[in-house]
Amino acid sequence: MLESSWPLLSLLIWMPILGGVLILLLGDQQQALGRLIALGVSLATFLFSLLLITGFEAGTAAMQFVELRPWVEALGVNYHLGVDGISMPLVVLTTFSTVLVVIAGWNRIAYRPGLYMACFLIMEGIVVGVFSALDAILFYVFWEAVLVPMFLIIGIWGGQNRIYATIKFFLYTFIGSVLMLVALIYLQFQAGSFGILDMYGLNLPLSVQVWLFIAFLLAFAIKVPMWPVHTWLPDAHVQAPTGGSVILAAIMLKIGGYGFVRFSLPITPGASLELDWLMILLSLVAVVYIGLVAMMQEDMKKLIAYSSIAHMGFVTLGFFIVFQVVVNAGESGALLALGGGMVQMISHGFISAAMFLCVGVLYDRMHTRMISEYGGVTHRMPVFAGLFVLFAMANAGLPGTSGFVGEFMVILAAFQANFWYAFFAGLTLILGAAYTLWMVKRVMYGPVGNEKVGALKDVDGREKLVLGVLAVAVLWLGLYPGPLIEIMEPSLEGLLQHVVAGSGLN
Amino acid sequence: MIEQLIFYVFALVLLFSATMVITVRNPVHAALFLVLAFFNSAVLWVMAGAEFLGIVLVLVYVGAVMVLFLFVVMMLDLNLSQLREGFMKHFYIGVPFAVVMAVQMLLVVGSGLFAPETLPEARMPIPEDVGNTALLGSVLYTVYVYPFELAAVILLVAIIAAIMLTLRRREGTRHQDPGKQVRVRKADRLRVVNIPSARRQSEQE
Amino acid sequence: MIELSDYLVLGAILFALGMAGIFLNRKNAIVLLMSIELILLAVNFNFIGFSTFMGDLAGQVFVFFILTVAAAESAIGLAIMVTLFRNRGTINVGDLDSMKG
Amino acid sequence: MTNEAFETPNLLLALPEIWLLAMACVVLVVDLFSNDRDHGPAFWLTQVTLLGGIIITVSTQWGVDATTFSGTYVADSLGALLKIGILVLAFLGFAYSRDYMRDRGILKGEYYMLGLFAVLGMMVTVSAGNLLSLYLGVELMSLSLYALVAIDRDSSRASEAAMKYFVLGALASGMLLYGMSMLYGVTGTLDLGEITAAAAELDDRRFLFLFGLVFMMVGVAFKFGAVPFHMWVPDVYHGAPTPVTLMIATASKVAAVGLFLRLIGEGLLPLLESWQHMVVLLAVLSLLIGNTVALVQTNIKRMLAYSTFNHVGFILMGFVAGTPEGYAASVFYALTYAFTVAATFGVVLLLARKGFEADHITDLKGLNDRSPLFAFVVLILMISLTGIPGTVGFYAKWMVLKSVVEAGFVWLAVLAVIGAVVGAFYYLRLVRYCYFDKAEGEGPQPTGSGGFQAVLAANGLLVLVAGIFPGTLVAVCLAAFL
Amino acid sequence: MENLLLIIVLAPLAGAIIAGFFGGTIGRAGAHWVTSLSVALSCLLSFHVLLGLISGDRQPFDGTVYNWMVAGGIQFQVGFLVDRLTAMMMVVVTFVSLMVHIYTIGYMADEEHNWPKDSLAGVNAYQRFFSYIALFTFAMLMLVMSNNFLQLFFAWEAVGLVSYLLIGFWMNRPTAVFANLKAFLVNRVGDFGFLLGIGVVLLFYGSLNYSEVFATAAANPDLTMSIFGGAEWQVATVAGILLFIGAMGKSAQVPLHVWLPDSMEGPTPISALIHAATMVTAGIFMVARMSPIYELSAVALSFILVIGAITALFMGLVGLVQNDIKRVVAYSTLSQLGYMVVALGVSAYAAGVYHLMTHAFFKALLFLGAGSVIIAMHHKQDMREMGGLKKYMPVTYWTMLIGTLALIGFPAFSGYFSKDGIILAVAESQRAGATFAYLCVLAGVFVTALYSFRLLFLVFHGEGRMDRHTREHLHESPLVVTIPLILLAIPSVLIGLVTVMPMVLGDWFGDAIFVSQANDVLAAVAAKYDSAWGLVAHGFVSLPLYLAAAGFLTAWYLYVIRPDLPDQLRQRFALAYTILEKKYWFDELHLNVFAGIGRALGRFFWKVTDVGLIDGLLVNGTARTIGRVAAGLRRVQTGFLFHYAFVMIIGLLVMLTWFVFGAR
Repeated sequence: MLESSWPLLSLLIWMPILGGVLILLLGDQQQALGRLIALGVSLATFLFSLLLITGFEAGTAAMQFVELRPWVEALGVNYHLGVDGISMPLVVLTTFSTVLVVIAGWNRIAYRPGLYMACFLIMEGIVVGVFSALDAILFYVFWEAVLVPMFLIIGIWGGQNRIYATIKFFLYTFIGSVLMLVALIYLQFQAGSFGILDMYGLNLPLSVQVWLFIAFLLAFAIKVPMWPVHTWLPDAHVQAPTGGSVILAAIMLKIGGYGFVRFSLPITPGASLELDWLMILLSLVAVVYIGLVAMMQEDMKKLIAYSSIAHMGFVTLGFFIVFQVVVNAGESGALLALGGGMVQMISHGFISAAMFLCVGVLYDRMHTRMISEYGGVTHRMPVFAGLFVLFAMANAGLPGTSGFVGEFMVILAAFQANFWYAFFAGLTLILGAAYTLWMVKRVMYGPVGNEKVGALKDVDGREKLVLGVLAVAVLWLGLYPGPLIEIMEPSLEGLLQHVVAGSGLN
Repeated sequence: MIEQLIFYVFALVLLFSATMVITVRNPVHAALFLVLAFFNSAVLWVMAGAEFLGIVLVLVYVGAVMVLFLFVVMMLDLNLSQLREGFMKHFYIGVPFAVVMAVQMLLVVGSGLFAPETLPEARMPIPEDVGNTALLGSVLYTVYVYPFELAAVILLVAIIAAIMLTLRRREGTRHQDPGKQVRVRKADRLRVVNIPSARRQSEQE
Repeated sequence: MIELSDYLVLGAILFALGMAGIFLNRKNAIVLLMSIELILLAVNFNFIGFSTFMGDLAGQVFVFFILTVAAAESAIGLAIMVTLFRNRGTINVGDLDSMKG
Repeated sequence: MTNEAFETPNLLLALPEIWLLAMACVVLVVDLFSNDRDHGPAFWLTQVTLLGGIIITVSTQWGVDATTFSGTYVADSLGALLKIGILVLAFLGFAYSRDYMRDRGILKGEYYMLGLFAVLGMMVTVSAGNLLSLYLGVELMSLSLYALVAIDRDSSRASEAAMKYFVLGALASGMLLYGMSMLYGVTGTLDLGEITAAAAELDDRRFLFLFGLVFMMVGVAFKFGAVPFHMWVPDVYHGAPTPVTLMIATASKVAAVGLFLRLIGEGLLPLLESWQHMVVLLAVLSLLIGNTVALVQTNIKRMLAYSTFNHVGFILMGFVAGTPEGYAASVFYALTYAFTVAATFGVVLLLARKGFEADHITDLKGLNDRSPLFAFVVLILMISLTGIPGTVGFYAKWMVLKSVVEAGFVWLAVLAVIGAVVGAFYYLRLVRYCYFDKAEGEGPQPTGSGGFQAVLAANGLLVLVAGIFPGTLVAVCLAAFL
Repeated sequence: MENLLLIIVLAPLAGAIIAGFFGGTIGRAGAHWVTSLSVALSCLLSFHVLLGLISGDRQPFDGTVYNWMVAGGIQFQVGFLVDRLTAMMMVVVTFVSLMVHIYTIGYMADEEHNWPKDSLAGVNAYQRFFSYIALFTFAMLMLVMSNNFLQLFFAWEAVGLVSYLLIGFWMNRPTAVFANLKAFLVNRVGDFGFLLGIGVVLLFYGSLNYSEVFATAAANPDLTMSIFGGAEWQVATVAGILLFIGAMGKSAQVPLHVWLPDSMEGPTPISALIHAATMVTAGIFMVARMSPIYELSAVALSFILVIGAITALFMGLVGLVQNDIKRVVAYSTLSQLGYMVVALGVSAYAAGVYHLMTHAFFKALLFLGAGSVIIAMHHKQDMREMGGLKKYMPVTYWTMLIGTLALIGFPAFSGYFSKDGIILAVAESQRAGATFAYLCVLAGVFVTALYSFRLLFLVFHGEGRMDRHTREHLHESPLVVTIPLILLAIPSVLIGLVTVMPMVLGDWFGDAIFVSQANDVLAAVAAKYDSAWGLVAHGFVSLPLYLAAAGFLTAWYLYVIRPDLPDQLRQRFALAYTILEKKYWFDELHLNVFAGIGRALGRFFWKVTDVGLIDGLLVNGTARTIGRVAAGLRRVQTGFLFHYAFVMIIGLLVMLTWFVFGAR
């Protein structure tokens, strides 16, 4: 493990949290100052997180920027941080998204903007904590703590039905994670330590592994979310304010996916092998079933929310076909699957964020998300329409955009597991295009739908900036994914070897 | 043998009066049955060698506590006619439980498991030659001085609580405050007022 | 010869009677207090029985304290009953249901 | 004579109780001669007594393991820890209550005296080395509390609550006593240390012992408010004046932990197998009933009453393992829970004013607009009670779960965490009203003196601070058992 | 070579970017100049490359220019494979594109009228259009120049994207935005198969690079895989059919052809460039490029053959009843694409590709001619309102006549060589389905002549049926429109004569196209004819010419001599007419059956499964149940003291019974 000379990860965690607290202390009187602090802190955090990339030593699976000091000594809990190629990009994605959310919410939030910004900053710190915690309890602390700011964000700034949505969101995710807590405690009991890496070394009997796997599965599957525990997501997304939706889709869902690679696969490889059929099945259901459901949505946010579920299906599919791929085609194909899943997570972070921001732009102007209330928006907002179509295309997985890379990798890898996996996963080509572009057609194209649409104003500089940055990100990842994969691959390789060895496949 | 007979007689009366306590309609009667129960108990305790406790039971319980009970019953002026209605209705549901309860307890305590030879050895043996009262007195101020003090505190609490709950200083009722009376000064009571001539005043009116 | 179990059986029956008094009584709260006295009396029988048959003094000491506490308890119980009566004009147990659910 | 072995008691060891008793008498006298309508001297003396009690306890009993008064009094770290908790909680209770009591015309000297005596009773309980002192401590505590519940003499609800509390409490102590008598009969001693030794050797008499144990368990469970011996809790919480509810909900729970540990947890540890399943049963029932019924409550005090069962379930779960870690978890849980709940009642007291209890959950509506600080405090308290990390409530739950899992009761842990999820629903409802809803009209404003508000805010924020740095408290709790 | 190729590719991209992002700054002229010049540059360099390859100065190039990523040990790259096949495609693409660029300047001159008054999307639409077609040129070049499947797929989708954008260019028209969505989705169905095909290739041949794949495929011709349980399929068959499904989408083969007629909603230059000359032929090109794989599988080729034959005949028939001038041409395109596919199906890849090339010229010509007519008719497209335009628009008429002759395969015109080559090759083929295909392509010749001349006669001959206003403003189109027509007419006539021998009957393509010995029908044809003129001579004695003549005569009779007859025929053959008018109900099949099932499933999953079952029953149901239980349990708390005591005692009893007596 590579120790860091100074606590960069701690900085990334605590700087935004303290910034958020500072804004809270300022109160409602100092709104302008609060916003500036929020921007400054989030920007600084993002810039510092770039040091992760520059300082990252590619080509090793080891944890980097490690910090280790005792925390609750009496119980053997350590403040243990570190990132590898799997978590580092997610950390950067988090800091990146937060900057965008802060800018996107700049003057859009009328009610208590300070609290709003503070919630996001605190959440940023917590999420970075989730991705960089190497102690199971520390991980769990961050994992659960995420719920609180999100709960407030949806509940305070959400739509009409926000209370139902936010409580549903909270309870849904909470029920999954409490079982994980029991699993973690059990693991600690077995491993004698809360170190996640120490838990990798356990060789538990299969029946125990299956139970642990199910406990983890519930936690992660709800976060991802996988069918059939996905129903919180559309509600939460629809009710959440734009920033909330962005963070929810761009980051929160990733926590679930991350959990699978950090916990389920390496700690319970045997059970993963045993139950991979289930995971694959659920993933494919997500792609096909959810894709069909998405197509029929009348609410733009709901549509995008469902499409998020469908896209996250590729993540889980990529993670859990590895066993069959290894059997059929060796480890290189499995790396393609894992890498595809990871790339899909990053890419989805960009695309869903962009899509939700786009809907937010429209909602800010029209105060409705119903597709039927729109039509011909492009005539009034051509720049916006261009960006929207770009993101829609990315959402539909068009090559050259980031949406394509992960899906392509996973589908190719799925082939090596089973023709039919690839077949059903490939249906996303049709379904993804159908639900996204049908919406584009109804919202953007055609004659101007009504007078309200006729009075629309095109995106202003702030919105242009946010969407433009995301457009660059989407295209950058679509055209130049090589470096990202280079960063991830050694860690994934290490993971894969561990998982394959642990599952008793070889 | 005689001893046993006496025991059973008193025990039966005790049980009878206890039953009556919980079944009679009139609370005054209930209290009186309770007094009877205490008397019988006292006899049984004396028979068991706990003379002091037996006497205390009579003196303290019957003499003080039960009188208090009766006092309250009388004071509260209860309407007897409404009592005991619907007793039988619940009786059939409640009694079986009580019986099962009693049977289970009897199965344990009456099973002979408590044969004298199985009893543990006394840690604080009762010598034959010292009176019961003296014995208790000697331990109360030595070994059990701490509980004894606590019992005193409990009684203090009972006093405070009872007074606090029942003593009423109603608004508007007059009572003397000796402290005030003592502290009073001339200036508090006597005010010299310069009154103009009464006659002129009356003329004005 | 009087056996230990005689005392214990007596105690058990008294105890059961006391408890029955509490949950069978639907009308008069003062009988509840008397039932409690019965329960404590039952316990006292146990202690005295054990004390006598073990030849151990501690049981008797315990009874002494139980008597003390019971007296204090009665005082407070009756005081509460008086306040209750003052507030409601009744000590009917069946009327004590202003808080439920 | 039997007093040959008698040694002069080491009064210094029992100094906390002696201090408290002496000061209670001082308060009694001072209040008698004071003309202050607000009973200021009594209040300040009481708080000084409690704070002094903390200092004395720490300095005389932490790290000590000794008995005095012929073994009827035990001075050890566990007792010290629980006593400190009780004293702190009582301090908070008195600190939060002045305005409330004054508004209702029940700010009397007796309130402080009875409160102090109740605290004394709790302290005696947790320091008891003998069945007798244990019983007397419990009774001292209970009798004081019965009276305190009825302190609002003109409130019909309060006297009803007191009546219920009293009758059921007396029934429970009757059962406790019956159990103790059986224990005495089986072991032949009242000394808890000797009982432990004797319990290790029980073989054929185990059955009798079990018989007594059930009765004792009922008595103890009643003090906890564990299901099915919980029926008094909602009504008493609801009917009693809120400061008294606070006292019952917090300090007395800590005392109950002491009662359990002294009597069963430590006293009967050799018979762990016999009582383990009883505790499991109580815990399971408490979790189930508490979490479900709390869902449909609309009165904050009643809701907290039902939610107490949930937490009692957790505390009991810590006992299940019978290990020092498990006990430490329970103690930690009880202390942190009580600390959190104290602040919750504090918020209710803060919002209450003359003729208005502020104990309906909708009274919290829009609190965030009126007082962001206290809305935030409510948020922290609720997520702590829910068991979300970042607050101290999480570590409490986690430690308990850890001990339960290690004892092999994984299913119990799963049940408990699912209960926690249900619990989240009703706790979050309060957060929801604070943050997501707008008040109808003005809504109750935070009232109360600056000192009250400061202590309350500190109380709430400490829940968060302890949630981020729980190490010391955890270590202290563990140290109390080692 | 590499830099040269990069310039060819990137020049249009640069033009597209400049015109697209800075359109407002550089203005309309700037936009069409920069894009046209960039495409012209590409075109010139493409010619240079082609000539270099022909002359032997250059060797075929196969190399990587950019490493997209390496994942799981698999190289994902961008690279170029430029051999004669590619070079020919590059020339066709860039040449037609250049013509279209020039033509567009005239066609779109007054395109503001197509936008609603205050539409901001209409601002700079002209520049955007140029940006799009330049971007298309880039994408199409990437497609034909690719040396690997990844880039092929990239470009494949990219041309689809541009097609989508251009069909919906007039986004205020509901029909246009319907058509572009339809086009994209139908293409996506094809792409789905295509992607699966790539997956099969990667799995079994271990690479995405053409040369490596072909080498592996050739080395392991008999690899099999199982899809449905036990049955073993030849990998080449599976891969071939899957890839061809992609081609079916892009090249609009039955049943994935439905988007192409609708795509005529786009501006006419687009119809010429994308939906006639280049993009739709990508499928043909792809199959030809993959010939080493297809040659391994007779099954796949038969499949292709049958699909192509059906498309060739039946789509032509639909063309007979269309009244929209562009739609007639569009159905003609479908039919001709069918011919190309038939050629592929009989392993006459060279003939297919050759027809692709000639078709690109004459069909672009026809479309642009139709566009010219449309300009003159003030954007009216219904042929029933035209007639007698010959005298007003001579250049358009004559060039369109040339195009029509080429299309029907009049001897010595370019179309004659390519189409006749295909018919001859089919006649030679022994492949399963070849007989059926032969009948189809023969019948197709008659149909082609019929609808082609129907169009010509309806539009240019006879009485003018337009309104007065239109008639008064009729005039020939400007030079920017007619020059491309003329420039396209030249190759439409001549290119066949010049190139047929080497390209179809010779070995001009060399290694670019692989035909196994047994399948080489073109070699059999070549054995019979030794020169282009020999072929022409043969034409006069063979069936197709007479069929075409019959078609011409029929059209002449029906639309010039007896214009009243078609209506009578229509009534007499109502059933047949309805079938053709409804286009065999393919649209209904797609819209109502496939899309309908999808929508119904989606709604079912949403409303019933998600909202009803999961949310209603499980999630909220659990909450409701707990709530009910709570309400029930709450009633236990009666408020009565004796009940409380009773519960306690029951608790005590239970514990006694369980733990004391139960434990005994």
